[in-house]
Amino acid sequence: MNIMTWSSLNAGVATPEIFLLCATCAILLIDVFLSDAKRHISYVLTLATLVATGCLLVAGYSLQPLLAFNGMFVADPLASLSKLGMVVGVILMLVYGRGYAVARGLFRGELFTLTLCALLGMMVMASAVNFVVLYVGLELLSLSLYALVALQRDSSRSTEAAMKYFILGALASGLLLYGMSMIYGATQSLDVFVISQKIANDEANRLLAVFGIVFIVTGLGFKLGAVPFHMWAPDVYDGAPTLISQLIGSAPKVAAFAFIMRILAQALEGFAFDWRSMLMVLAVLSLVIGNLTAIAQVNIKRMFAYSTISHMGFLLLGIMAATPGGYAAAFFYAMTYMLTAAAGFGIIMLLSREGFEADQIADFRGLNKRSPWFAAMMLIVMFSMAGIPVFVGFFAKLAIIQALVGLGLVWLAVIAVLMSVIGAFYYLRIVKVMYFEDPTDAAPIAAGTDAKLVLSVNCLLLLVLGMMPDRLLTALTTALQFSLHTGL
Amino acid sequence: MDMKTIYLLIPLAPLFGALVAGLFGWAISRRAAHCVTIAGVAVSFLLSAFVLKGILLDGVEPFNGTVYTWLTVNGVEFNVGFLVDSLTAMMMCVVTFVSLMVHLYTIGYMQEDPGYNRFFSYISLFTFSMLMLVMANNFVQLFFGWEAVGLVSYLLIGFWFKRPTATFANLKAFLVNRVGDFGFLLGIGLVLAHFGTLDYAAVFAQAPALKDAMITLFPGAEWSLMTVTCILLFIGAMGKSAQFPLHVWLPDSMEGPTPISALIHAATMVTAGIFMVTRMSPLFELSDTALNFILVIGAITALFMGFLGMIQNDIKRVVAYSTLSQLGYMTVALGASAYSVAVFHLMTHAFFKALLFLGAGSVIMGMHHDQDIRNMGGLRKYMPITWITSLLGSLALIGTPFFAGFYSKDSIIEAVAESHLPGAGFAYFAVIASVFVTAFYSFRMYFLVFHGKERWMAKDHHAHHEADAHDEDEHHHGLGPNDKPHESPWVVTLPLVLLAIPSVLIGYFAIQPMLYGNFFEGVIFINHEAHPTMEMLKEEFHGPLAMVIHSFSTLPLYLAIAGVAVSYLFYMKMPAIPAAIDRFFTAIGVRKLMEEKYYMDHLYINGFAAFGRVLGTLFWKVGDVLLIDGLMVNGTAKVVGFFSRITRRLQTGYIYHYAFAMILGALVLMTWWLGGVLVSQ
Amino acid sequence: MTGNLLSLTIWVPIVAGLVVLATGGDRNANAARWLAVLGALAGLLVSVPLYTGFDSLHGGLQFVESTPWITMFNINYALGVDGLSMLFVILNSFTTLMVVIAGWQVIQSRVAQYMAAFLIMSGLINGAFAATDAILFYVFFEAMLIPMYLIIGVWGGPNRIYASVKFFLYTLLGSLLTLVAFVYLYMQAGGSFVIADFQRLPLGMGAQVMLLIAFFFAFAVKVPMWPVHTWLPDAHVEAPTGGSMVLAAITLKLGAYGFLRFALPIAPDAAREYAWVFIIFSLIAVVYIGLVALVQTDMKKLVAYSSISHMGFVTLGFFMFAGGTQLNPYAVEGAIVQMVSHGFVSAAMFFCIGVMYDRVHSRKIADYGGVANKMPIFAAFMMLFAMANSGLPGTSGFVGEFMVILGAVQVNFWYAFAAATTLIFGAGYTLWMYKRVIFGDVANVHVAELKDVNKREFLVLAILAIAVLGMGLYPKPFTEVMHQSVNDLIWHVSQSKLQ
Amino acid sequence: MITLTHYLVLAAILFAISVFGIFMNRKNLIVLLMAIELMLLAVNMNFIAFSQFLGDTAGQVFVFFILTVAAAESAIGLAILVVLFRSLRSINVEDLDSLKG
Amino acid sequence: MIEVIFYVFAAVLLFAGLRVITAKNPVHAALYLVLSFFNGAALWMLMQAEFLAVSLIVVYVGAVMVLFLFVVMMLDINFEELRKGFWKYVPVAGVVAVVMAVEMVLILTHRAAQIEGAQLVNHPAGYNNAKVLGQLIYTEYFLPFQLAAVLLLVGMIAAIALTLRKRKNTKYINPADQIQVKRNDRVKIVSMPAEERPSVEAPKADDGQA
Repeated sequence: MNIMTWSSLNAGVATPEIFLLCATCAILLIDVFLSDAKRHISYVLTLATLVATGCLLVAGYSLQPLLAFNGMFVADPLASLSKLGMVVGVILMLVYGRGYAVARGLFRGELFTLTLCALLGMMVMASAVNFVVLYVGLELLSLSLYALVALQRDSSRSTEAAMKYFILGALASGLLLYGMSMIYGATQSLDVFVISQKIANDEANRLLAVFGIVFIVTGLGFKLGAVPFHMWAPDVYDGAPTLISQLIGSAPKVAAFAFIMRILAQALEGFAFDWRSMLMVLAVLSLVIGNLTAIAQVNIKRMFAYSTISHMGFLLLGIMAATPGGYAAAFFYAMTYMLTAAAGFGIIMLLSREGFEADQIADFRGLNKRSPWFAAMMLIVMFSMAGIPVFVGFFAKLAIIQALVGLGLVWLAVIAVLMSVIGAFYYLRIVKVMYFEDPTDAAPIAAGTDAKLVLSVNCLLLLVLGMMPDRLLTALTTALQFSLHTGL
Repeated sequence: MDMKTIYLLIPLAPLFGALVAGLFGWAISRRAAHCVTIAGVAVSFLLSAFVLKGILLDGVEPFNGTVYTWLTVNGVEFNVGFLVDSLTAMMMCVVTFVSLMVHLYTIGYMQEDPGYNRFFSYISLFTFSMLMLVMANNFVQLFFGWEAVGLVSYLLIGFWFKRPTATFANLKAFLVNRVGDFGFLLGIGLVLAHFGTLDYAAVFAQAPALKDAMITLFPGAEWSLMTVTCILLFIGAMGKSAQFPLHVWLPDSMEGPTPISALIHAATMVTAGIFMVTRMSPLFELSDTALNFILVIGAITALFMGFLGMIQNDIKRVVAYSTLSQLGYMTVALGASAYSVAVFHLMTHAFFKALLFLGAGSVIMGMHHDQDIRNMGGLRKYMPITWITSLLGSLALIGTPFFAGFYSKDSIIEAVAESHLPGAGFAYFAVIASVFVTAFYSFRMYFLVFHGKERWMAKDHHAHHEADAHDEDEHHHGLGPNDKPHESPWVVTLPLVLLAIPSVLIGYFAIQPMLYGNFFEGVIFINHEAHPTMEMLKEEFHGPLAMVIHSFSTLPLYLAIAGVAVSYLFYMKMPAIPAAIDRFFTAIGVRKLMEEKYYMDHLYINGFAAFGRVLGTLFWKVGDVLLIDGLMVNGTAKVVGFFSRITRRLQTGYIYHYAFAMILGALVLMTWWLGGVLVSQ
Repeated sequence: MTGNLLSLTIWVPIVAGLVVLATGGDRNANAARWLAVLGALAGLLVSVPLYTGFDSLHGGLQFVESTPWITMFNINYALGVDGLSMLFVILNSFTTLMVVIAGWQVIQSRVAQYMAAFLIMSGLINGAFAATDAILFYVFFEAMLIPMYLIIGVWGGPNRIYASVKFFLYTLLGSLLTLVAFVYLYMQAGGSFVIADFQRLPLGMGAQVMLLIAFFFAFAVKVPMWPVHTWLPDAHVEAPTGGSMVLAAITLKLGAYGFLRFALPIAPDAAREYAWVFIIFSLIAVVYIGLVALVQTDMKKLVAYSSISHMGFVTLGFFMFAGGTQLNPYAVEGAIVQMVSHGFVSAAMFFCIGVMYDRVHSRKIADYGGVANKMPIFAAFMMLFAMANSGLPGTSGFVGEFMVILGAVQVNFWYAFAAATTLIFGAGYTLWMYKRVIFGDVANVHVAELKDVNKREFLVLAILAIAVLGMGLYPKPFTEVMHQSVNDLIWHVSQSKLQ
Repeated sequence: MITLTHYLVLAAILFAISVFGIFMNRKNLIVLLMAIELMLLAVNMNFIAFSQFLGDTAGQVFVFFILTVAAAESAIGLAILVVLFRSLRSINVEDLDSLKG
Repeated sequence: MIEVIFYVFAAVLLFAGLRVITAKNPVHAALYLVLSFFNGAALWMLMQAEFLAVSLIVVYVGAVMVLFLFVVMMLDINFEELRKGFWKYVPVAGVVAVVMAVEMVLILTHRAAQIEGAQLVNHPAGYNNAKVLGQLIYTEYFLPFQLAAVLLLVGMIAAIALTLRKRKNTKYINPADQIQVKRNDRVKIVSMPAEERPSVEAPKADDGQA
């Protein structure tokens, strides 16, 4: 047994996380001493923390994977880039949600600290290469989210959503853990690289491993919100305060992607044959059920939930390909979807005001007449989600389709695009409502300038990335190349 | 001025007039409009005459040249170009001359019409189109002219576009012509497909080589290429030249102003088909079947349309049916391979029929736009020039010796008599019978209009006014009981006189060179071995005078005289006889059959057109709306919506259902894959 | 300058559109209009050198540009036009100018958005015609749906929502399958999206048939061919005049162009084997749709159906690339000419209907009658376009039909026979409508109050009339640029790619 | 002789029981939370069994963390339950149905 | 001997587990859960995982279960109400659960699932399970250990944030606010122009109406 020293911990690799944790504690403390009127100090501090974390991530970016904490933590490009994505997602959530939170009494210290803890959990998920750390990171995220969903305590819908989320989440964790235990049994290790090595050396018990994979896929499916493990998603998106819906709907998808990469693509790569077909079933079901059910929605948050489900179907198709191209496609999909979803929820929040949730589709009536700019932004989001060029959603889908066709799974690609057509229907409906109908709500839109500005940047980014996706695609693909199969 | 410029100028001068009068009609005076158009046509006529003179007298070589390349595809050039030979030159002269007369006439006829400038623009445009047609040296340009004259005809029939009958008639004319064009275009297509070019000269040069070519239209049945092509081309001629059964548009086209009836629907445009077949003689000569088809169609038209002329009461309709009948004659001549005879009749007919129409127009003006011959009578006192010229025209029409019509018509009868085609017997009977019929209806009209009682005085005044009430803004009031018709102004009578001259004389002078001289040498091709008609005619011909003398020993002359006599008897002396005959025919249903024009209109309107609309409605309502949209498109949407509601219902809101779904999912995954793993191990 | 001419044709209108959009609300409507005209004019001007600088002896791509765009997938921003596509770029720029002028007064709400939508769409359409990279093509092809969707939906008629959604989904369904096909070809081509590589690719019969089906879905919907045509009448009826003009004049052409650029050269063996299917569909379009058009009571619907029928001629021409044993450029070139001509004629017809609609606010034929009494100039123009629509020689409408029929005779007499019925049906429905609308006595008070065309409308009509007549009287300039490309194409299609 | 399989089977049955509890319980949220605890017990049993039978201590460490997490988790779960009860006055699972469709 | 102990504990464990989910009264359920934990701990002991067995009792029975009981009793719940219709769903749920259990058992007992040489490790004398674990947790598992701490912090924050609430109608004083008060916050001088006295008749009429 090694004696642990500071240097052997190599903790410098995890500087962003460490900084984030310290800052979170600091904010927790500072917030206690602030009156409600000065709550914005915590807010600014939180944003500053996030920005700083982002900067640290950028500064520490290295193509070569760096191990830390006794090989339980890795800072590889996959982790760094997905963390950057998460940080951006959380920043967006806080910026868009400020007014919303203030109006609903959610603008409290707990919001910031729990959000930061959730982020920490996500970051850990992305970097963990040990099942224990993976699990702890996942739970850190989940627990924070459960609490955040319930943060609007007086709302029975929020608490109901939190309860559902909690119970199903706990069930999913249980299933995931059961699966991990089986993998542990099959390989006698909790370390991602060791497991991978053992499988490669044929030292793993295949039956137990596949048995475990079933449960792991179940757990992962839950996190992503893939059918049939998706049923929490609409209710939680719907019931939670919109900014929390945004948090759940955006950044954690990237975390879940990284998480899946660690478990399936890194640890269990040798059993790809087994988990691929499972993911395929989940993906197809998600595409079908998600898109079909979204059509029937009148609540835009629920609609987003179902749309997320269908998007996760696409994401799973990419992962399912189990090729570098497929992974890269899925990574791209996750990152861009995060941006898209954040903007979508952001617009809902910016249109909301005290005592009014703009979460019905009907609330978007005639938006083009009330505010052409917001309408245009929403239009971009919708068409990006529908996968219409030149928005980024198109290239995400293209990459996935390419991965599928590359494997000869043309029929799967055809199913995917057919479902996209159904999907386009409900996205179009939003555009229709905004542009083709007359407003019923004449109230002015009182959104902060900061939020508007960030929203504009966010949405235009969807366009710009759609026109020039090359940089991001290359970066993500390179990241995955350096991160996976390095045989550390 | 070199010849090419002249040839170019001939069609472009009227076009220029048309454009000026049409595009700037709103800005220029009536006088300017008719001056410019008349000047255009006059230039055109003079140049045409010059060209004709050149070919006739100076032996100018036929011109065949390209103006510009319209299109090239697959290395084949489609040109706009002129072929000016004797046939063309003659047609040019006829067209421009009649057109010029009509232009002049129009000044008087249309003077009260608000669309005066527009009218001039149209008729000049027509002249241009017709010239393009006759001057074409290839099929494309021919088709262009073909359709362009159709367009102008459409515009002119519907000139008084407020009248529902006029707009009905012009649509009908266009569509029926389109049916003909349908065949014509396919014929052109076949020509291109098998000859590889659409240039007349090149096609004709290749024709003999393809004499025996066969094409397969139906599996297992080979058809002669020439037969199919020629019949298709002739279908085009049937439309344009109003041959049975595509004749239905011509009587209705009388809805247009009278000058255009004279110009387009009698003298020039309707003869386009005749001209075309003549032009294509190198092709038609190669197919007996096609010629026989033409012969029979022409005979049917000549006889049966003549019958209808006997019962018409509208002065213009009488002339129109006469035109149909005469076109039938020309077609018969074509079928008998007597192309030159057909063209000869075309020419003479152009003069006297234009004359008759313009005379009728003059009468109509005199009658204040009352066209019913039953309301006329005794007009010769009031309109002497009209009377004389109309009499001359009628005499020419029925084939009175020395008159132009005599020579052409008799030649046709002779030619048919000499033809050996299977249909020749029937055709001969038809043309002979038509002589009597023609004489009868021509003089029935003549007597009713110019002789006898002045019937407009006895006309019921009130009924008349009611009937015309819908034409308020027109000036068509007809003549009141106390009004007196008066002679038309000189711009009207001058063309009558000018047209009367060739109607009387041209046959005598032209028959020798046109039929038996070398006027059409190199233009009309006749397979003399197969179709010796012209050879035999030539043998029997000993000069125009001899022809007259010979005619005294043949049936047609007596039939014509009989026709005149019978009509005199019937309508001047014993009106009871026609009334009795009328009753008899009414009783046996023939009258009705003829009034309904053999039910052809019914067949087209209530048959084909109605069927088309029913079919269209069926396709639309059942095919598009119900099946494609309802079942496929909206059906898909409904199915999606249905499943959407189902999947939505799965989301019950109950945790245990959610958990159940998760567990079930896990269970299925487990069963499925572990089953596989277990089996494999 | 000539180096990136095609880029200019794409980006000038788009940038102009964005500038117009920036003028904001309707207070600046006039500024938006003038900017839009300037933008459209600039777009047209930069596209003209495509014709003047075009080397018609050279069948390959010209004005080529290529920049790596998405290196990951080897997607290039690659542009180029050949004889098949060059005319459409110009036609599109031209139509856009017409549309902008046409919408000058008619559109009073959200003017900037309206104008911008058309300008942006114009750029996108140019892009689709000019793209030589499949994905680039697809991007433009698909992105164009967005402005069109908005145009129909925002400025359209009462049933616009149904129509716009139907339009969008119909076309999306088709094009997404093509996307899969593209990706499949990309894989087969060893990682290239260059269309020329696709065309060279040897493929088995099964693959070709599947590809043909995928292309059929995308392009047939867009054309539209029977039985996937039903979106068009709805879209046309509901779209504003400008929308109908662009839709008919350009976007339909894009579908047809897709057949030329993708379906035929990529799957030539399948195309040869199953050409009869497409021919039958096209003939059904000609006959069936012709009859359907006959019984329409709504003018726009009638013209929309007539568009389908005319586009049937286009697809008919495309699939008669081989006449018996020899190649048959007549039909293919005729089809392309028909596309260009239909661009002028249909735009003009829709504009004519728009002119009347703006005054009477009805598209029902029954609500009109005797328009000629009040609008003689308009009636004259409409007569010309109606005649062009029924394929009268001397107008552009004739040239294409004529060539296709000529080509059809070479393939099969009965194809030509069925196709030629359009002479009758086309004249029937167009002129019957014309008769009921324009001729006759003044039918009602609305007609009695009509005013003749104003200067702006006159301008549009006159320009279109000149185009229609010019092309009808002298089509050679239009065809000679395409000879080489068409010959190359049909030669290519005649070669087997089976291995 | 008690083998690894015995423990695994026992854990599996326990796991199935807890799953059964979760989706069969339609009335009482608290029992749901308890069923989840049972499930974790089953998982822990697996880990320990593997750890002890395969001679790798890591499994036990995992169990340690699972216990920790579970504690925090139940704290939050119960907190949510309390909040829910306050607003809903019920912990009946069937009353949690305002979000659906 | 060990077999007997194992089966006894296992049987009780399963029985207790079943009772947890079927007990009528949640208090009973909680107690059955405690029982099952005890049995689980005993079984862990059997596998020589002493530290975890003790932790289970301490952490779960001592803390978590008490929390459960506390909540159960604190909430004023009509348990009888909650019991209705319990058995209605058993058949479906039971079938699924049994199928699941059977499948899992079949798999785990399949020979392919057997890990060769899996023997309960015989530790040398003086082996200290707690120490070994402790060393691992504090050295190798430093990162998850820290994270677990954060996790507990989150639990704490969450629990407080969710359940701690100020009574709405209590008037409590924030000295910081009081000190910082300025005059202008409290008194506002409004200048008002003199208003004309309204006529006397109108209000009377209104009064009469009211």
